[in-house]
Amino acid sequence: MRRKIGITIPEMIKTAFSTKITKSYPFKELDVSERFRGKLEIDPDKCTGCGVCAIVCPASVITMVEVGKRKFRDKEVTIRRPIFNLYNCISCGQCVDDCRFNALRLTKEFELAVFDKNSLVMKKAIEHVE
Amino acid sequence: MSDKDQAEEKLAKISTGLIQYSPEGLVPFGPVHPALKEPEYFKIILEGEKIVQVIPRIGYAHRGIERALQDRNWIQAIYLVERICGICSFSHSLAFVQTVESLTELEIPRRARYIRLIIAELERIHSHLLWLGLVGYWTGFDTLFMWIWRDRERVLDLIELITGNRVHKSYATITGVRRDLPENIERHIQPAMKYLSDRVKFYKEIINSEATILIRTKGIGWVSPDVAVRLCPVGPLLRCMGFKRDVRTDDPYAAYDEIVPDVKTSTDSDVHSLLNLRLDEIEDSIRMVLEAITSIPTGQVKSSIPRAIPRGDAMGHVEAPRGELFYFVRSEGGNKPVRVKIRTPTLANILTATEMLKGHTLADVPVVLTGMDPCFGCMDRLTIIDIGEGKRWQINGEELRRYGIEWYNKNR
Amino acid sequence: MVVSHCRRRQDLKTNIKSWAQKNSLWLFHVNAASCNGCDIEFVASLTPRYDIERLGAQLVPSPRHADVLVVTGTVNPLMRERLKRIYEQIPEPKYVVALGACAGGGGVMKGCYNVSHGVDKVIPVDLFIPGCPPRPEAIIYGLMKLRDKISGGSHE
Amino acid sequence: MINWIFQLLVFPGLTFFVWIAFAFEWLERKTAAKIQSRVGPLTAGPKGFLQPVADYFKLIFKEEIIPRNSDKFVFLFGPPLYFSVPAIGAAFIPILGEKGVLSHSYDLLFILFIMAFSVLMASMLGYAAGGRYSTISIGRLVLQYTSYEVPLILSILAPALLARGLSLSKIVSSQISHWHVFYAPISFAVFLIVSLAELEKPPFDIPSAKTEIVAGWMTEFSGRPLAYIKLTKNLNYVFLSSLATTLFLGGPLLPIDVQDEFLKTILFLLVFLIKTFSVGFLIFIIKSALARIKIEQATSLLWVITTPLSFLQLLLIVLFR
Ligand code: SF4
Ligand code: SF4
Ligand code: SF4
Ligand code: SF4
Ligand code: SF4
Ligand code: SF4
Ligand code: SF4
Ligand code: SF4
Repeated sequence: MRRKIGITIPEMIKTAFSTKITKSYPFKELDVSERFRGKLEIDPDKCTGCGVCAIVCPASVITMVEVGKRKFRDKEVTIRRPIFNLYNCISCGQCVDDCRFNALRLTKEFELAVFDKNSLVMKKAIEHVE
Repeated sequence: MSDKDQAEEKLAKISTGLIQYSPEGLVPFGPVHPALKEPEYFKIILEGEKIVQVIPRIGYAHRGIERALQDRNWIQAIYLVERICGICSFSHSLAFVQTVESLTELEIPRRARYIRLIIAELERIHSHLLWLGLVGYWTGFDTLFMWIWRDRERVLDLIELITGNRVHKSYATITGVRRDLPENIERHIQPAMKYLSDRVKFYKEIINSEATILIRTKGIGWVSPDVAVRLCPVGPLLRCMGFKRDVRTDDPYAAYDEIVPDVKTSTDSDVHSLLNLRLDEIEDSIRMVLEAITSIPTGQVKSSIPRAIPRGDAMGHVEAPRGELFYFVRSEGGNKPVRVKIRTPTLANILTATEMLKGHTLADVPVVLTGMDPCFGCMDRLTIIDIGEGKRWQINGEELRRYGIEWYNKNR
Repeated sequence: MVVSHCRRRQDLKTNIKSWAQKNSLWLFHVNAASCNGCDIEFVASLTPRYDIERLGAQLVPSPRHADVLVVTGTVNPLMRERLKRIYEQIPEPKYVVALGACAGGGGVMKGCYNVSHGVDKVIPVDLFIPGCPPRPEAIIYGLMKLRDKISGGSHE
Repeated sequence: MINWIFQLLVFPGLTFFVWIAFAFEWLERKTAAKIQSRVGPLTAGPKGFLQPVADYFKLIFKEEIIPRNSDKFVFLFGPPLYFSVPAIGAAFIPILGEKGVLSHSYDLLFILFIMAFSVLMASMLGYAAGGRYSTISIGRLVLQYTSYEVPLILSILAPALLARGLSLSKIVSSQISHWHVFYAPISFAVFLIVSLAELEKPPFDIPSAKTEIVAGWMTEFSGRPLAYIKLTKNLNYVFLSSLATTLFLGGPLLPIDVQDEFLKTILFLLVFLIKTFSVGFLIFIIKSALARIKIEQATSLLWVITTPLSFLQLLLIVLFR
């Protein structure tokens, strides 16, 4: 091995004049890849309140809340719907895999920064019922 | 007397109280320090610029994952072990999943085993590149750092294309992988691998001839192989001392029995040989990924996942980028593990690193400490937390017991 | 007359101030018991593909030089005091960004015994960037939001 | 008198140099970004040109935190004093003619004194700030200074010998037809190396190595004092580049004679700026291509290689003139 000094200089010059690598993201839209796992979305029409998603979620994102009561064969049954604390969601997609009614999906949205973390709580499913 | 012997003697004197060290001689390294992206604390005892002793103080990233695993079901646990660490996240989930699978005697589809190999090797490339870039950063060579991280993005792109996230793949599952490879993925993999192998050649040239890098790394962090036998490091750190140990060949998993890695060793056991060793490993990984993607069989990628895992104990290990990652799982037949024990590479390596540092100067600390590529995320699941302010942090069993009794008496 | 003149000068000063602050966010990064995922994505956002230096952001080595404290991870008890101390070392005006699901509310570590479910339980947080880990573009988006906040909120 | 004060404070004195310092930082960051295949500052002003200005103003408006165990007086008033060192030095540099604003017949010695004083100020500031990292950093700074001082003096002596005079104006005027760099190339190289050391840039950024000792002696500073320190570092950069221009590259002088006074001034300024920026650029390229070395390696490099080399150069000059 011969010791040299500054062997990176040719490469530096080459890089300085090569094509731009930096994405112009905040100034232009970005396409994310097809499978990217971003923000979770729920389709309130499809959700039946079965509660499977709340059981499988590894990050305890989902809590089932009572939204009303229903008569079912002379018995009072509570209706529940999920609330998602999305600031905890790790976008793993396990709930999506396990929801048998296809009510959930992961969108490609990634621009989630907020000033108030409670604004990330997704209550779509319970608002829909009311 | 060599520097090392002198250091040993100094140390003996310190521990017997013969020498008192002024606070100036003690340099804190961390827990928040620009060289370490992770919180870790090293008490470094100096004499002038020379290091006499390094005391690692772990626990700044302790989160209690092993305990939490006892409350998670088998599927949730995969996502949790993956998040022990963001650099070799797939190795963690793979090791866990394989350990669980060995309890069940389930058949893992051959295609899934190939896919696991591809992701594991992509992860190795990404991890080694990340580390190499950081070596540039630690030696003040920002240009090198930026170039290498730019090239690393190519690997991350592939990982995102296949798994949907750049860092936490969430891809392995019991009995296989969660999704099949996207169509025509080889069209993305091949050019990226070609580009990377060219770049790796170029970086090798830099590492082996740029004088400022050579004088910073050659002969630095040398430890004798006897020390290695005593302190049992794993992974590249062990291999650079001349021991040919690699879980991928010693106990093949995934598809490593069909695509055999070429385990490289070196005998210099200094930081410079680590650099070369890791670059060689990247080249080998590139070869393996290309081989796997051309010879991948068709078929399913997972079979049906059992709800409960049969009773039993199992151990499993994989070769993470930093060395052997070991899992122990005990199941009592329920839907949750009863105990999971994880032995991670960094924990195994940290003692060797402190040995590597002795006799060097403060300027070598970042290079050496990070030469073994520590990432404390995984090391810090097991620690003793100091009780109260101002107390010594080493507490022995007796103190702990007394503390426990007192605490219970107070809080009853 | 005098009053309005004064106010105009005051306006100029605040304008310069908010312009300068907005365009020069110096970041200090603390890993408070995270899994490194967020940290490497944060470092990646400095690298060529994303390059947050375009927005004038820069990583600084000492908290005394910083404007923005970027916290990743779950903040375990051992880091809690240190985090507070680092927060106090940063000169005003300062902003805190909680990066990642762990820093937002515990993330996947929710329920672990040694974490403090959210940085906001320890120090006041100005911006949450959720995701596990947030991709570098999400971090850039967060910084843009912070910039807007600085330029908008400086007149009160 | 008023003219003189204007020259000293505005053009071509302080204000002018401060703006060049800002421009230098912008250029440095932008080129660094280009080399690393990034974009660099973009949003502050056109192409990010006002980025250093934004940084400066932001620091000015920030709170100053004074560490408990620091020397408050030095901590607050040291930075402006530190700033004044290269600012005064810059006034000796001939820009618009053969004479600088403050020039006199032994100003080269004064320049040497100023460079030593700047290191002294830095170590004083670090010491006043207290803190372990600052202490280590100062140790390194002083050690490094003692090892590059001799090559610095020797390399500056070469153009002085060639010009047979110890004043900058004499050195400049002796270079109308032939630059000293052609007669003393080794000294020029040594001067560049020493500049890297004086500016704490790689491979000699040992006193402020951020991966080892946080921000070196600047660790404890914040707000306005930090703004001054940052600005001073850039001003130092400009000062050293312009000094190299003056000593080795013929300063602002042109080989042709221009009659029109105004045109002459403009041309001088232009020539001077081009040369200074080129030297700055050269320093910058060397810096980006190297990794940081260790302090003992730095001292041995400076003593064992650069000192004999600059001696050799002086010997050659004495023998062949
Ligand atoms: S989202 Fe799906 S799994 Fe969750 S409660 Fe609704 S239907 Fe059940
Ligand atoms: S994506 Fe994962 S973390 Fe998020 S709600 Fe679903 S299961 Fe929970
Ligand atoms: S060391 Fe003990 S407490 Fe800590 S994670 Fe492991 S099992 Fe839990
Ligand atoms: S016997 Fe000892 S080691 Fe085993 S579980 Fe009990 S306390 Fe732990
Ligand atoms: S050694 Fe541990 S912390 Fe490091 S990358 Fe691997 S799992 Fe993560
Ligand atoms: S945890 Fe204790 S018993 Fe277990 S391997 Fe480590 S030192 Fe040995
Ligand atoms: S006392 Fe021992 S067993 Fe208990 S948490 Fe601490 S390390 Fe674990
Ligand atoms: S949010 Fe996810 S990636 Fe970030 S530190 Fe937590 S577990 Fe790791």
